[in-house]
Amino acid sequence: MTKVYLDHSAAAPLLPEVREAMMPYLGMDFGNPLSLHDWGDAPRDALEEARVQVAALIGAANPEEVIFTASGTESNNFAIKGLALAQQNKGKHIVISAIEHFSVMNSAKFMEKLGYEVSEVPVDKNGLVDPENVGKAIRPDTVLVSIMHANGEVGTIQPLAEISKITKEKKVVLHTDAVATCGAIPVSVKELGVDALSLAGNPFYGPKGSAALWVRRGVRILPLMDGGIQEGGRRAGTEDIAAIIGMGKAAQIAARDLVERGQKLTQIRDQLINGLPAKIPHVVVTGDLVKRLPGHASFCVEFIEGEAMLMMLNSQGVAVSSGSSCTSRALKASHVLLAMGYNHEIAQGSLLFTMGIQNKPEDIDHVLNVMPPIVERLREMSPVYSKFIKANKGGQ
Amino acid sequence: MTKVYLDHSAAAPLLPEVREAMMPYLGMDFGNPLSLHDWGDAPRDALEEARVQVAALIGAANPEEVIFTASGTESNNFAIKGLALAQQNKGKHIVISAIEHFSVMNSAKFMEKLGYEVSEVPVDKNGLVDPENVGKAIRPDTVLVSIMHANGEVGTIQPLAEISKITKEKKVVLHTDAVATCGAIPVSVKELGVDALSLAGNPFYGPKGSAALWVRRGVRILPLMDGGIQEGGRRAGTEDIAAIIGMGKAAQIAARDLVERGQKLTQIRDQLINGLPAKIPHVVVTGDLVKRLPGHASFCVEFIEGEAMLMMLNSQGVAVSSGSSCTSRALKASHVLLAMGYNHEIAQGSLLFTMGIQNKPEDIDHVLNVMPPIVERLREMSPVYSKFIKANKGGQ
Amino acid sequence: MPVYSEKVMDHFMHPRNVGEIENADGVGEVGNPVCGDMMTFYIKVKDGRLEDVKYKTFGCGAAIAVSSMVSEMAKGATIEEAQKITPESVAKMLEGLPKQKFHCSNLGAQALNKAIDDYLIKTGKLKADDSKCCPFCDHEDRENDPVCQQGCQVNISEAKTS
Amino acid sequence: MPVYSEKVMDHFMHPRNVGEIENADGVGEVGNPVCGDMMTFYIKVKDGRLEDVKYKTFGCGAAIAVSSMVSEMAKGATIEEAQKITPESVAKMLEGLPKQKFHCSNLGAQALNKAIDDYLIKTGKLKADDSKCCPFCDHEDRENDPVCQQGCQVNISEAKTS
Ligand SMILES: Cc1ncc(COP(=O)(O)O)c(C=O)c1O
Ligand SMILES: Cc1ncc(COP(=O)(O)O)c(C=O)c1O
Repeated sequence: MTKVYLDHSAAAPLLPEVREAMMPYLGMDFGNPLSLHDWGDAPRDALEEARVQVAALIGAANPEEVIFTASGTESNNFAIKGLALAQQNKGKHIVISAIEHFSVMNSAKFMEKLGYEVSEVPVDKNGLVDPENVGKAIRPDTVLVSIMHANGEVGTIQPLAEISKITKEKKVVLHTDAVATCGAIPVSVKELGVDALSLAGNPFYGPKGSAALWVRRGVRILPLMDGGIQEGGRRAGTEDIAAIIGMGKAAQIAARDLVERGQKLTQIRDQLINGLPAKIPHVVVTGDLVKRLPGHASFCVEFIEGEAMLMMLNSQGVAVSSGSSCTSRALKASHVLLAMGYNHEIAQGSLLFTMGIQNKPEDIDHVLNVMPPIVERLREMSPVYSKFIKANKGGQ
Repeated sequence: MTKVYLDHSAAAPLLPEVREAMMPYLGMDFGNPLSLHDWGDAPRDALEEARVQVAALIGAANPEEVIFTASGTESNNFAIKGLALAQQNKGKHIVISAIEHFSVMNSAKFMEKLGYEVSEVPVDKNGLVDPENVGKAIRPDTVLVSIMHANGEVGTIQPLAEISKITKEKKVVLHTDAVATCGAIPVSVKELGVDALSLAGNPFYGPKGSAALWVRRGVRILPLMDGGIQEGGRRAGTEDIAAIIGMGKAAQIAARDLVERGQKLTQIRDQLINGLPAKIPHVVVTGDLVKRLPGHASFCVEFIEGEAMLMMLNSQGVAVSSGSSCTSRALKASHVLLAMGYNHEIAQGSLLFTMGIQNKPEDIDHVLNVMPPIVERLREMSPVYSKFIKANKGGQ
Repeated sequence: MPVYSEKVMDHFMHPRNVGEIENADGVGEVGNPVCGDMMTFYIKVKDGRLEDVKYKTFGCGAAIAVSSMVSEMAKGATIEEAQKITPESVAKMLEGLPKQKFHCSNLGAQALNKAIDDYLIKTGKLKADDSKCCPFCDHEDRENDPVCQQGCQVNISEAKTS
Repeated sequence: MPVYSEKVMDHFMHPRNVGEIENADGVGEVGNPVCGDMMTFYIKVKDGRLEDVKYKTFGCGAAIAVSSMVSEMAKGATIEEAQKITPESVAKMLEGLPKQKFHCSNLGAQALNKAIDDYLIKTGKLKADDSKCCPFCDHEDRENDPVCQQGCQVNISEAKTS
């Protein structure tokens, strides 16, 4: 059977070169980079090489500003909690967008337990934050603004450079969750004007368990992981060198291939974004059509539910998500789609295709072939659809 | 040159079987265990299999009580912060021992910033906590006691079963940092009577980046990682399946080989513990001689400094630590040795040999051969030693 | 291991008795898009037996399989037998449901029962009274909780305002 | 990459001029076991030149290499030249020192200077006055800070009570 994996935001395969780079550190070079004897040398060099590679991917001037963590979630928790707590004498107000990843949103909720207040900036129908609204949300006691670079569920890229103009003017620390963008589109901390940025290795074909938080020199942050002196005392715990070197290698390759990858992925993305609504009525594309991640196509298929589509697509060899992989087992409709103004019924029909560098136009052809009968079958079964048909007949 | 690695507490090599078990998850089976399509099946099964294997290693009745994390440090941060915060309405007092790992100690210090109070229970010259002192330290507002199972620096194993009798009687939650013991000696959460237990994969030849916190069912804990619904909502972030499956496999092998490994390691440990002071005057063994980790030999060599010995041993192919690997670059003498009553001068001469399953009696012979001239050379150079010699001559 | 049992997958991929019944003797509708699953059951009664059972379902794989299984269990049964169908017995016949799917998607028995109630009310055998029902999943144990604890777990007060 | 430069390793493994000088013209002792490094420098002065320089050192690899390098740099130098030896110039000659070793272990220049001061005081060329010195590393820039910021970084108040 044709197998088409289109769920790269849930998990991406390792690049063979990345796995190669990791192997010595799962073998002979198992030492601890803090060790003063010979066994510490290779892992210590690897660690610092990876730091340089990751810094280069995000245009960071100083590799020491890169702090390795174990997941995008950890980077976001570290940023929200660590940056807010480091400034607790200055104020206790945090601004985020309404469509942040749960790791930002729930970290902010956690801070509420510690007496902080959180304001959510709304988004428009395309999932875009209006920089003016960020400005309006900032108060004298605001210590942190966190606006994601791109949303993993609808692919919309935020106007961060404009937002950072405002936060700079108001002298508020700006963090961005760039887990969905780093390695997918050019990211430069300088051009974005942010003070802290989260990224993870797997989205650009690095290993799971690899991620980082970049924090501009001079910006104070409290550790999330208290303990030893690893990562300059900012993130304790024995380093997972294999994961880190893998992330470094993947960052290096991503920086090299960024443009080419982007062009290829944008092409097959548009093939799907244009093809699906043309083949199936009552399908809406979610997210912005222009300010959009390459390789990201998201839809709401009306009158039917996402998981049922997902399962039927799976039976045709096609792997996709409904909402983000994190929400697919939660019992609530996507907070992202609701914040964009979709109602519950439409939001239930969410379907997310995320393409990777191994995908080909034929993969999209396959999807465009198998989707229409699936949707038709499920609509035939749907009480919502029959009501719609009856209502429309009545109206004619 | 003979190469003798005796720094397993800093880093241990992966078992080949463990690396084998990890490989599919660095390759074809890269999927996300939360995915509902076929790509989620293998990683989901692997995750739950590993959970069963880790639960079995620590005698936990219910695999769901095992929460995977990314380091021993994370498990300890999670335990201290999460268990204390979950009970903040009950009280804000935490009891730890004076020789906890920095990840426990500094997590407790962090809680002080949130208004908690921390009491440190002292240890005796052998590094042993007196259970009575734990009882005395508990107050009506105590919500958490954390006493490590064994110290990685001096190898002393604490009388946890006796300590848990007291915490049970006083209805206080008891956590133990068992990073140094799990996989090295039999550990049963039931027999220890604890409510939460930290362990890490690398000490028993599993991968770095693998660790877990076991929390008894019914004991409330707040997440350290807020975000998605992984690990039952208790630890968000995409799972590093390769690391987790590696930890599971290593746990399975450790459970199988525990007794045999222990006997072998105890034998070469005692070879060194008896041999070194016999060959070199003014060497003290630190930690308890009986309640001691197998494969763990720690000393203070008087009149000279640890790092210099370490470097000279390295030039003879021997890898060791001075103090824990985490402290070796800090600028302070070991808080563990100071808490045990050693003065700064002696503590500076700390040397730590941690043996692994690949070590042989000949490795110890090599150490016993190369150590005496190294110590002699450094003592000849030492102003402290010449003062001691002069004082002794004067005294005669 | 796949998320769903083979039995669930079979009923999901090949649902039995899908459709509507024109001039049904009883119709029961439960669920709501907030919760993600909606089912409408149609029954035809003859001599105290469910001569025909059909349904339409909006929802996940579990919801579709549950509807199909309930229709199979109910078809041909007496009203008393059909009233004894529970979420538990349906899940058992399906060889288990994932934990988080149990409450939200397992509404088939309730929809069927509502169709039976509809029939019984229409034929004067029962008095209309649904005061204790959750408006989203029509679970009976609501007892004025703001969250439908026993049923669909929707936060009712929140869902109403949004 | 090893923690230490080749030069450091060479001086550490083969330290030059180790020892004591009987009836030295000047002796300078700095450091303390709290900080982990202690050095005693001995000098022999002839015609305004350091005719001989020896030392004993308790400390890490860096401390030993620093002592050795200082002794080489000072031996044969004039007093004025020797007084110009600084932690920075020593580190440079050693092809660099790890960052965290720079302050704590790089006491050689201070010990040498203290030995020179001792000689100068003994010969009446200098008045004894060490009020501004840290008691542990004898750094001059102490200025009554509780922590020896410019020198060994020992927390002086803490160290005194413990
Ligand atoms: C007793 C103890 N606890 C915790 C840790 C920290 O574990 P990790 O380095 O995996 O974060 C160590 C590490 O050596 C340890 O020995
Ligand atoms: C935008 C965004 N932020 C954060 C995360 C969390 O990353 P991780 O799963 O590595 O913890 C994700 C994961 O999909 C994401 O898409």
